[in-house]
Amino acid sequence: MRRSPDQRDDDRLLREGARRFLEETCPWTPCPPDEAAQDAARREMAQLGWFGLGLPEALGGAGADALQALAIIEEAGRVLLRRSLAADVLVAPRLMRDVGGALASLAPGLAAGTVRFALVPENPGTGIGATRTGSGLRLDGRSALALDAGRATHWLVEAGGHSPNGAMLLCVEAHPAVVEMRRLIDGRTGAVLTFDGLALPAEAVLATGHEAVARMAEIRDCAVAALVADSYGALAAGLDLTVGYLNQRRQFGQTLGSFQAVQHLMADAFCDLETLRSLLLWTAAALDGEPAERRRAARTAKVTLGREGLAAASRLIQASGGIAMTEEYRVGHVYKRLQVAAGLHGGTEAQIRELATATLSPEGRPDDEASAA
Amino acid sequence: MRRSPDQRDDDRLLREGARRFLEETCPWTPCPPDEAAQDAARREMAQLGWFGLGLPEALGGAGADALQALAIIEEAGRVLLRRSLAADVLVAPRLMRDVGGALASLAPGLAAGTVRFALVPENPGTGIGATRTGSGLRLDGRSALALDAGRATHWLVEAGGHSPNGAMLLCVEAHPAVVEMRRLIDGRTGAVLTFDGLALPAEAVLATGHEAVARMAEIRDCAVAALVADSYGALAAGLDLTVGYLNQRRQFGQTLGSFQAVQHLMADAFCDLETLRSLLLWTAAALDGEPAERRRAARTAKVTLGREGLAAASRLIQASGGIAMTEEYRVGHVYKRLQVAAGLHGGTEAQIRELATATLSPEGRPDDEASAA
Amino acid sequence: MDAFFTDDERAFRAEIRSAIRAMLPADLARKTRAGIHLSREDMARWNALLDANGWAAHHWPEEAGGPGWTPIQRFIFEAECAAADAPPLSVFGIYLVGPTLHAFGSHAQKARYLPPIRSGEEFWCQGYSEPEAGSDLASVRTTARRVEGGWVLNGQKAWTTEGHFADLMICLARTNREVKPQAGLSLFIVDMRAPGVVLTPVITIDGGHSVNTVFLDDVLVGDDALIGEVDQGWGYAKFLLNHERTNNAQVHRSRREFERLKAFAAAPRAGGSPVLDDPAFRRRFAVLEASLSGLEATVLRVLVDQTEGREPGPEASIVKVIGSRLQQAISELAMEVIGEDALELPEAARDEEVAGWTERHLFRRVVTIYAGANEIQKTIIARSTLGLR
Amino acid sequence: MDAFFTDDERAFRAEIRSAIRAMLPADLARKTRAGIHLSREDMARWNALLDANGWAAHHWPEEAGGPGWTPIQRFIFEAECAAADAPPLSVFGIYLVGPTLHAFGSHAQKARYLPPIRSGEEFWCQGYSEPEAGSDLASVRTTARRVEGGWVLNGQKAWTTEGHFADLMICLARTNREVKPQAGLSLFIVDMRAPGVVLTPVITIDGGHSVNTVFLDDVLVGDDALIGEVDQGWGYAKFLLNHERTNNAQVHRSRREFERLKAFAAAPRAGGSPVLDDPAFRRRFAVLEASLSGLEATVLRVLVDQTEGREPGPEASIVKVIGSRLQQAISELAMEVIGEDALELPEAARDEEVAGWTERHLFRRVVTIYAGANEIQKTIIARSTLGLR
Repeated sequence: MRRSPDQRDDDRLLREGARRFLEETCPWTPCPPDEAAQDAARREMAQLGWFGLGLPEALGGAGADALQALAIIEEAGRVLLRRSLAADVLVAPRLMRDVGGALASLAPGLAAGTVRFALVPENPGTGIGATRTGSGLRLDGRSALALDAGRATHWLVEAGGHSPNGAMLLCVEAHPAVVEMRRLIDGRTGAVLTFDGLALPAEAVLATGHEAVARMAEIRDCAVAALVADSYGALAAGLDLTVGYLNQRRQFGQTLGSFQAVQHLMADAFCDLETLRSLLLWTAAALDGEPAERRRAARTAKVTLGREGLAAASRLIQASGGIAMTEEYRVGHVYKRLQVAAGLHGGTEAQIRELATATLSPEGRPDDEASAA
Repeated sequence: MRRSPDQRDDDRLLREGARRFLEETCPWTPCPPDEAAQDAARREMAQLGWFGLGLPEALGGAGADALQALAIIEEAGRVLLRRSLAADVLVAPRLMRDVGGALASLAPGLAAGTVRFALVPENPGTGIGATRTGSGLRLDGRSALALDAGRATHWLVEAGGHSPNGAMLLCVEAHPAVVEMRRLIDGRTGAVLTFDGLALPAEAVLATGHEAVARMAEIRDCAVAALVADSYGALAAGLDLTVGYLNQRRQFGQTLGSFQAVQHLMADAFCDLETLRSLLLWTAAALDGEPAERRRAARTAKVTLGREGLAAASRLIQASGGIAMTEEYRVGHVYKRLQVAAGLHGGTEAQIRELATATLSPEGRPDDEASAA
Repeated sequence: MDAFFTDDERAFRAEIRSAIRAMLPADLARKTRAGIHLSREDMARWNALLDANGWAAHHWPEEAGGPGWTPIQRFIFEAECAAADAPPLSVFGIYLVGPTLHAFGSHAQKARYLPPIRSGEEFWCQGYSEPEAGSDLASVRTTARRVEGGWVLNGQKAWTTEGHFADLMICLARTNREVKPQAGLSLFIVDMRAPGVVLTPVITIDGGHSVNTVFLDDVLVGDDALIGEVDQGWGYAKFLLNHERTNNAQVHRSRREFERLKAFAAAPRAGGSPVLDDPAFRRRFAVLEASLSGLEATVLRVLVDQTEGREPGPEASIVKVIGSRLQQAISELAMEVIGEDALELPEAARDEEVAGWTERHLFRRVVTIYAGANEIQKTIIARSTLGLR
Repeated sequence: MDAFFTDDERAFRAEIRSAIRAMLPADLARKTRAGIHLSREDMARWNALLDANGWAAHHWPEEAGGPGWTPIQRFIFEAECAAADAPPLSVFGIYLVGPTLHAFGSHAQKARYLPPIRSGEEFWCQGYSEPEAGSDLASVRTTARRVEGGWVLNGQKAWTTEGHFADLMICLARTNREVKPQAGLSLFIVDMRAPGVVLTPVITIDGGHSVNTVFLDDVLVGDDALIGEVDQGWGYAKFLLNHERTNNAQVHRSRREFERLKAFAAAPRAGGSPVLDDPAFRRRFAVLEASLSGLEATVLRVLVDQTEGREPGPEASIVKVIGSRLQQAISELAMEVIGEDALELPEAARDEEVAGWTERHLFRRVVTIYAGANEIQKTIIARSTLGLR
């Protein structure tokens, strides 16, 4: 486990390479590029090795850790890339490494870019149920919003309500008929999947019972880490843009950036933003550690994304003024990106509630915080 | 019912007279004046007619309404008067007007200043119980913190847990043996009363059952209105003082008041403060109206006192800097005054919880808010 | 806030309430709920219906065609309109241009322009802001050059809300460069169909079109297009700000939205219990309830002052700051209450109670920026109201 | 935050934890819990106990008598001290004067002054602030006039914490009026018992005495009292700010107080259920937990940078702002959790778990003011870190 993303030279090279590629090939534009262009960019990412990066060497990968995967996701956030990389860069390689089996056979396709995963979370209200049949399984129920599920070749589906009784983690080949597309406010595309007795082969099952519950928790924590990395990238690029604008735009005979009120607004945004990054690094380090700390880190980061992160995005708009209200300007899109991130994988109040449960029970905080008195 | 404290000339005269008297006779000093001086000032207040003001004309009073009583209390807040006037200026006259009976016989003493009341709220944890005996009643239990109870001649005691079963509102002659004095952080004095079978005559009972519950609610709302009036006065005087200081004190070659960050801090404090005053005026108007609106107004004002009011006091300290950290300077005392006010008669979270209950039930908000769609 | 109203005012409220509910077509109420940008047609329809009762120009003086209501009565009327989900009246014609023309316009201007504003036949937009003059209006660069029989205007106006369906613009332009910036401005009436007026839509963060950039390229207006005296435009433009200080608080819309959100949160969700069963959400609603009551009480204080014939006190300066923050807080809460459904573009098919919130929420970021950014308001409060220097 | 620690660091933590718990006298832990201002005697006792292990000057370089720990090890040590309710070390001697003398003092000064700081035999105070120079240190007016064999100091120092029990003061004084304000300052060592040093206590808002005003009236100090070069004092004074950027975050005290408060809130109350049964309080604790973790992670980021040999990144500038707000948020919550018992003066007899909170809470208003008010910090962040201009 590493605790900083700056320790090794190859980290820096990876990040700089990713930034250069993304800025050149996928620079931000107010309207999303067409599907063909996005597909082409994705093929180039495969050639750059992004999807093989996190695969273990035994599966032909580079064995990269979470910090490196999240660095790429953060860079994609900077250009507000309309495709989510979380499933293919972070989650699927981990699962292939740790679960293996039928899933691992998809590794070459993942690395080559022909296999594309989407994370399909269960909707806590409506639920997804998987039942064994003679030949395999049948799937019923309705998913929560799943980023890019309409473009994936494979879905990583949560089923069974997180209780070991009946919990299953599934890898399902994408099935266009069950997809309801959703255009999101930030220009990305999600989908809600409605399963009505979809028949699956037995090999679709990646884990059941307690293992499935544990894997699903891990996937969710990874998904949250990816949302935070993406959001931090989006905010950091938005902050840079805003500082440049404020130093150039004049009002009342001086630059906007010279007004103390604007300076303090930006200082507050910076405090929010760097706190988010600190929690991202904690979460990244915790992804390979104890599940309890991993969950706590991810929840904390998600709460901070929904509170301080969104507040920072609002502050960038406020400091910029009218221009940030227009669809043509990037900062409004940063705000919408954060708004979507805050709403996915459990809203802020739900995360706070879970954090309360995790930290306020008598044995809540582990020994490591020096709270044993 | 009047809806503004500025409508009538006599309101202005009353307020100006009170302010002049208080500033001359009871100006704020870092250390509370000795008891004798405070007693002497109180005798002068009686001569000015403050305690007879709210009594009905039939009891020899001036029939003033809540707005006038609260104006005096607000003015006392400006000089951070160490004695609470809520019981004698606002609550007792109302009760004498509406309940009459044995209590009304104390009216001349109240007006003359020889009878002094204190409000004794029940401690929701430990409770106070009144049980009938052959000759009268016996009182058991422990009160919440009661302002100036150690100096009063009579206590208005809540007993019976607010449920009509066994609820009683009592007027109890002060009994030094049951008093535990409490020095409060803001230089005022409170007491906790422990009743251990104290025998009372039957005439001590002012109300029982549903009427007692209703009266106690009314008393609490009046007490809250008084806390808000006092706090607003304290804050308003603190704001004036701070503006003067900021316009005079220089740092980095300019007055503190010319820094935009300081200006905005003060503008925020002013927004908080004026909102508190608006809610005070609503509560004042509502004190003579429907109980449901009265309760809602008082709770809202108390929540705002505990949140925006305390925030405003903190902002005054922050804007003033080090000087406001010293015991010699008034602004820190304003903060402590607000802290005490926020904690008395139900803390902020309790008030928020009650406000939620009052406004989030299906029939929560009455028709008047134009929400009938 | 019943305690603030007299018996007469309560009777007035009852009358207005039943009248509004009887007048308001259901489809207009539905459209008002569904989004923040209404079409001209919808706004005009409601305007005309109100005008039939003499209520469209409800805050104009009686001699200008207003109903002669007290400030408290106007408050009640606006509250009832909002509560019924009536479309908002156009801010520019009814609230801004009407009172300005009434106060400073010529007899001919009043006769020509006021009636079609009242009836909803003509719509106006406001040409104050420019790319380099947002909160800093004194730096307006659009020029009006004196020519035989009129003026020629050149320049660019920004953030022109409703410009794309307005018939006329009230336009601030520089008529004198020799004096200090505020002193050389004049107010003109510009026909939006005049040659040289070119309009470019600006799509805002919510994906909607309500705002425009307007280019004025050698636009000729007649002598009768000048409002009041030449070079006095700054004073006229400021007049409104002082006159309608409580309007920016948007207290009635906030109350209505809050009540709608509460009702939504109290209803059972697909496969789950109501949001309001969650104590954390209950607490947030209660805290917002307190803030909203604080704003309502503050606005009423200002209006009571006016009703009782006094100048509004210093609290009048804070309602824009507080009201705008509150509007944002309500829609932020709405986004969390609605959850993932709020993350979709408004075009997606949605439950009526969910429609409109996202669009409103995104557009709401503007309310702390426009009409003098809150930072500017705070500086004004600190300097003018508190006397900090 | 186990994930941030290596196995070696975890072993180090276990070792430190048991050592501290074995060393710390129970009465010192109790006094630390009971209030914010400790006596010199109590602080000295703990200082000496630590020094016996070589741990008192734990962040000094090894050659100055420090234990040679990495920044992460120091973090762990401080966390364990706070968690055990060990008295804080004197900020001035250990944290401020020691490193300053080590960096800029003469050999003789180091030999004379460093050992008694380490051992807790001599206490220092800081003579930087003045009545007219709080956050604006460059306006220091205290003068040091060159005389035969030394300097004569005149002036007035304000907010001198621990001055009433300090042996020595590190004093910023003006030695040159001919240059720009920052350039003409020098640092001196002043014996608090020297003739002309007069001290007046300042009672703070919490009713306690930890702060003083110090008058310097023709105080004569020797040549050897000057630290480093004449007129270079500004640079020396700034050195510490850059060197100990994470100290002001007070993250360990905040964590310890938060855990204590949580334990108190989880316990049954007289005649009632635990505060933590109330979902509103649970939510507030959870939100603070998130903020505190954010601060811890940020401090650790800075220390990891140092440990791995890099300059701390821009995040180092934010920990004072965030940490001070958090300290206040924790004690504000404490006041509500404790309720009416928190409104009494500390002298009143109280439950040990309740004692100290009110005093701490009131005194805590200072943390957003001292060590460069947060407004100043934000301006520095905006200008230096973000490059706004």
